[in-house]
Amino acid sequence: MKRVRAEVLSTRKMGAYHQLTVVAPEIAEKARPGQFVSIRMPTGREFLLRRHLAIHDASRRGGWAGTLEFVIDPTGPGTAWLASARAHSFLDVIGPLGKGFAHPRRLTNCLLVAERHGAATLYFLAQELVATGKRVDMVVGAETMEQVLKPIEAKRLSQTVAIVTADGTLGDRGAVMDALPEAADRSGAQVVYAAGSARTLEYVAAFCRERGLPAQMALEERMGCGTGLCQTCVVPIARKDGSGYDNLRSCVDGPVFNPARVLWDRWLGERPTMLPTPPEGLPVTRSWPG
Amino acid sequence: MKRVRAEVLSTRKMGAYHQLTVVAPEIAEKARPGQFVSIRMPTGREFLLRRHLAIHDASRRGGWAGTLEFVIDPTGPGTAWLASARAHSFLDVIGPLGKGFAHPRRLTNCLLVAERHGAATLYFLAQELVATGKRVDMVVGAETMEQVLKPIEAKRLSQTVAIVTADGTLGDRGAVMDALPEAADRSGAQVVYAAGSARTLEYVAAFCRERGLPAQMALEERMGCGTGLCQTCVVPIARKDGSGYDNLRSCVDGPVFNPARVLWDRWLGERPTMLPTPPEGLPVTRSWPG
Amino acid sequence: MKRTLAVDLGAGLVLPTPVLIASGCAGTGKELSGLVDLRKVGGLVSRTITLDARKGSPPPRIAETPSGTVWSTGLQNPGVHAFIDAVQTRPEVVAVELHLSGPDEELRRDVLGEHIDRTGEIVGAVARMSLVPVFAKLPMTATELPELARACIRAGAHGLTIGGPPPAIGVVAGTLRPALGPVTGWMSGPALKPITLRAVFEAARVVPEAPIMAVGGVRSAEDAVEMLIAGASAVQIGTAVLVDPAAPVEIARGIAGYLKEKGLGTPDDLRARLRVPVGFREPEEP
Amino acid sequence: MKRTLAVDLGAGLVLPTPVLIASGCAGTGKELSGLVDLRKVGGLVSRTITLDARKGSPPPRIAETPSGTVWSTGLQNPGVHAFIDAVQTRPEVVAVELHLSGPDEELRRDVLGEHIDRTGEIVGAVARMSLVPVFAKLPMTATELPELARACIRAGAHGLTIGGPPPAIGVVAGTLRPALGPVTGWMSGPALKPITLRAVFEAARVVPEAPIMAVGGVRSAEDAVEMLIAGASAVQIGTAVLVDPAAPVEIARGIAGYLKEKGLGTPDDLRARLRVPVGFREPEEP
Ligand SMILES: Cc1cc2nc3c(=O)[nH]c(=O)nc-3n(C[C@H](O)[C@H](O)[C@H](O)COP(=O)(O)OP(=O)(O)OC[C@H]3O[C@@H](n4cnc5c(N)ncnc54)[C@H](O)[C@@H]3O)c2cc1C
Ligand SMILES: Cc1cc2nc3c(=O)[nH]c(=O)nc-3n(C[C@H](O)[C@H](O)[C@H](O)COP(=O)(O)OP(=O)(O)OC[C@H]3O[C@@H](n4cnc5c(N)ncnc54)[C@H](O)[C@@H]3O)c2cc1C
Ligand SMILES: Cc1cc2nc3c(=O)[nH]c(=O)nc-3n(C[C@H](O)[C@H](O)[C@H](O)COP(=O)(O)O)c2cc1C
Ligand SMILES: Cc1cc2nc3c(=O)[nH]c(=O)nc-3n(C[C@H](O)[C@H](O)[C@H](O)COP(=O)(O)O)c2cc1C
Ligand code: FES
Ligand code: FES
Repeated sequence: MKRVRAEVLSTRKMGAYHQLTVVAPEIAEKARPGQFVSIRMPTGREFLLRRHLAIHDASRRGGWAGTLEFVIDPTGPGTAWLASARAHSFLDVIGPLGKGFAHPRRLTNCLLVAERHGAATLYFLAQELVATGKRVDMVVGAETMEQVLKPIEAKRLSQTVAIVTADGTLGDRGAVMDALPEAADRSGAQVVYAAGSARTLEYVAAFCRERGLPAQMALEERMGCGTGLCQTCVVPIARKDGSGYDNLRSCVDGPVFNPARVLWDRWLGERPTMLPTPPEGLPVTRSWPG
Repeated sequence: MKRVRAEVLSTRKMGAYHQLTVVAPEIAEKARPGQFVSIRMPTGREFLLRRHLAIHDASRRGGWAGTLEFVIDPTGPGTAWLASARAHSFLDVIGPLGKGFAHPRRLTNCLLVAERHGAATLYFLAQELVATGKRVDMVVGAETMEQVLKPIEAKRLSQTVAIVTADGTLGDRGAVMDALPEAADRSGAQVVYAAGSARTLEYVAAFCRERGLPAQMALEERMGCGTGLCQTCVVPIARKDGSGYDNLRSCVDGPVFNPARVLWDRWLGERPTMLPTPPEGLPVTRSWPG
Repeated sequence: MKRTLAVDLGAGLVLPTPVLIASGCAGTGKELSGLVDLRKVGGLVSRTITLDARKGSPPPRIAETPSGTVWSTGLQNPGVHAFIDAVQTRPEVVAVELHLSGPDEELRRDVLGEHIDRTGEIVGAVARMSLVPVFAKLPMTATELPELARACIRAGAHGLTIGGPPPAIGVVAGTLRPALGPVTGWMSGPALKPITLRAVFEAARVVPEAPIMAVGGVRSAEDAVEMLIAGASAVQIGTAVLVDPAAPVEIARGIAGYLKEKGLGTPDDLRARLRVPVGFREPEEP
Repeated sequence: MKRTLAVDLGAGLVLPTPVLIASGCAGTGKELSGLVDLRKVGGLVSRTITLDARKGSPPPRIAETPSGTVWSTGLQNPGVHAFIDAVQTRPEVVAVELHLSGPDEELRRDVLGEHIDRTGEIVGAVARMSLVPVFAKLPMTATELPELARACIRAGAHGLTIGGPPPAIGVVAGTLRPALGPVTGWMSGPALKPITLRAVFEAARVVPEAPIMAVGGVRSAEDAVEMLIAGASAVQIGTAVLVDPAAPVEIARGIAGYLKEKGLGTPDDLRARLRVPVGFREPEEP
């Protein structure tokens, strides 16, 4: 883990996302798929916590050597600010952070299930898997066409790709889950890697459990520091010996976890209200907000 | 008083200051020397109160009709932000605010005493005085040459100008007070107008009292709103009937006051500490900080 | 479904919108008239009025802090007689708000409204005399807020204003001086929001029938909605009005938009709807 | 003049700089070692340790607020035995900080440290046993802070940490849910500074001999200097470390710069030097 003053090479709009490229050789050198970085926000603003982004690519060789790529989904003030970072400005970046994806040597058929910006981390993984001779297939899902990250890249990296959008503007109409069974069959998946919304990951986890497929998932939990100091980013993880669970720091012990050990109900807390029944018409969200 | 969405025409560096020009015909039309405007700061920042700037010029005719000019002394985050406002961006401006300078019809020889950015409001006044056939003389003071606002403009507007800088880089070395007696004599001053730091104004007020010169001074007190809502901008002003004083809102009843009625001691509060004597070497400031 | 922004606070008190201007931030009412359509504002709370006129604190009276301000006006006001003369010509005095978050000058205590005995005594005395509903403005950081809330309602307060801002000071490093003339003051502004929300939430749980006005850190429609969800019936805005005089109207409009989006009829449909998890306030198994 | 950043807090407690890392914000100490030179940090306060291990709060545990955060870790910690095993190998445990700003689980009170009887009892019990100086971390918004401060020192506390953050919540308008898993939490970050300053100022006036550590909203050298001027002997920083792990060292460097500029020798030269006006706390003539 290094802390660097990284120069912004470029930001460019890419559908609903922005791609951010920074120069950070010390981090790029060590970065592994599934890992992330922590970026400081500008001073003098109302928002102050660092923001965390999965590493989408790390170039160690060639013309772009020493650069890191990120995919930004501008959903709030922090990501909006990052999306508009100017070339040649500098960012305070700490990374690489967390544990990346593990890939068991003997399993060769890998199914990657990406939702929205979750694709950022999985395309990086796909590159590594392909380079080590694995078969990669993908399911890529989003609300709309604009939110499907680089569909051509997905096709380049994998044997087959199933694209699904909620509004049907690209690929089949539907959600990731709808495409999953067929994709798993078609690809002869032996292991599943997934990244996306917590709710989708919970479904994918249930699917893997049912099929007895080993899996690895990159989770996103609210983080106070990203570097293990504050214990705010915990996810409840079952102990290996079955004696209960621990609230593990996802920034240090994750963000990639084995979904079979995640206590999904405890983590996502779908617990009804104890106050009077919510008035009609109110949206029911399944995952905790924040 | 109007609230307008004013387009920034330009900002340009001018010595230590920045000159800001905005398009605000509704305000420019009514603006009088001594009045000010209130400008909203951008959202999402840590600083949130509006900032207040004296009106430096208001063009009602000609090519620049409908524009307002301000002089910004970038001493903190708010003024720094204003100084870097980009052309064609928009500012939320309320104005013109407060009471401007009064000028008794029968007095003709006016001495204007400006310190630092206080010159902004006095040059506007000088134009008006000259246009109504008064004689204008000036004392302009600052720390350094860069802080002397538009010395050529000062010369153009007045019969004589005494420029003083603390470091002697322009005009005589010294402070405004040093040049005042001679300037008053030379110009045959019948009335004094002043704007500058509270400390200097207190000295000028004492000088005027001593010489029996009527005077008007533009004060700057911390303001919560600028529009009369919050009562935070008060200055203690003696009642006319001698029965005591009132804390008057400088945004509504000022910012221009008759210095003979300002309770300077009460306003500036040079009261020693009741805690142990400050350690040696600590600076002693005469005016209240903030 | 009929959609309205009006809120019925009981005892005949119906406000056109749930967004009022907080005490001390509306001038005399006149100053705002050129800047905002006052008919679209839920109500104005006057500055605190004392028996005799007060000159208030020496300047400076305000300083900025991170996303907030510290201030002290020292209750500058013209006294109750001059005030009554001014309002008598306006029939729309619909409620009284009792400012209990300042010092208790008689008993020489820092904050009057943090002491249950005194608070109950004063609220009772006013409530017995008042012809209009009385709201008790309690300090948001009071240790025993639930007990205070109960005591006020028992003593006859119709509702609560939650709450008075926390005491605060500013220090100027460069000069080693206080930022405020009177040294001590109060904090206001967006920074307060999470503290206000918690106080409103706690108070609404102990006196669920009483209308609560939330004040402290509300600046946007989203903030206002959060206050309603936490348990408020209406919100007051202070600092936000100083920064943007049109804020009360824009916030009300934003609440309307939110209600529409959620398919709700009135602000009251949001009140105290915070979805707390089952088991909340019961200890977790170890 | 000899210039040093070291501060002598009495009872043999000399810290290399007056800038410590606050409880709960330094991990186990190890995480920071790659990010900051720990020898240049005034000290680390461990997270709060309870008798038995605790799992802490359900996530989410943190949310942003204007210039601050609300958070709740629910005192997740490995329990005192595991903790002692870990620290026994490190000889540098120089003081104990008693966290009195959380709930009193025995008496079922929201905040233990707001009740004088309990606070004195607990501080006394620990102080009698402790081989190192004890600091009592009192809630910064406690109603009776002066009395609490006195009670702690009388009971044997060597110094005070002022103070524990105010209780706070977050509400997510879009989903009507609490922002934090446990619903209620605490506020921290820059937004707190004016509240902390006032609490430090008040406490330092009643127990001027006792060393006070200021915590809450310190992020820059200027903030730290303000705390010293208000009455602190040292500062702790929490949120600022999460945002910038090098902050404690940079703040210490900034304090040194300030001392140099002002021609002062040590941070102690600033302590409680706030220049309050003559007549402060005496009523003004009407
Ligand atoms: C390990 C990890 C990897 C991530 N990778 C990416 C990525 O590659 N691309 C991308 O666009 N986003 C990624 N995210 C999510 C991203 O960090 C959040 O969207 C972002 O922090 C939101 O900040 P904001 O100010 O825009 O939004 P706001 O919603 O205003 O943020 C408010 C607070 O909530 C936190 N927050 C909001 N959403 C999330 C979230 N989903 N996860 C964690 N914290 C959140 C913020 O950090 C901030 O503290 C990742 C998160 C984590 C934890
Ligand atoms: C009627 C009036 C007219 C003014 N005219 C001009 C002008 O023409 N040009 C110019 O450069 N400045 C002018 N000022 C001062 C200007 O408003 C302040 O310098 C500015 O607000 C400082 O903001 P900041 O964020 O840069 O500094 P900071 O010092 O960080 O400001 C912190 C807070 O203190 C207030 N403050 C700081 N200095 C002053 C001050 N001198 N007077 C009042 N409030 C202050 C700020 O408004 C803010 O609320 C005027 C002030 C008033 C009241
Ligand atoms: C300048 C100013 C003056 C105030 N005067 C009073 C007052 O006279 N009485 C009172 O109860 N509250 C007064 N308040 C407190 C506000 O009513 C409100 O409780 C506080 O500002 C927090 O709300 P905000 O964050 O929306 O500003 C005043 C606040 C400000 C900023
Ligand atoms: C994530 C987190 C965990 C904390 N854990 C503890 C704790 O275990 N014990 C404690 O006394 N304070 C704890 N605190 C409070 C801090 O020590 C400090 O009092 C507070 O954050 C205010 O300081 P700041 O504004 O510098 O963050 C914690 C704070 C944070 C942000
Ligand atoms: S985010 Fe702070 S410990 Fe993980
Ligand atoms: S600044 Fe608010 S009344 Fe003058």
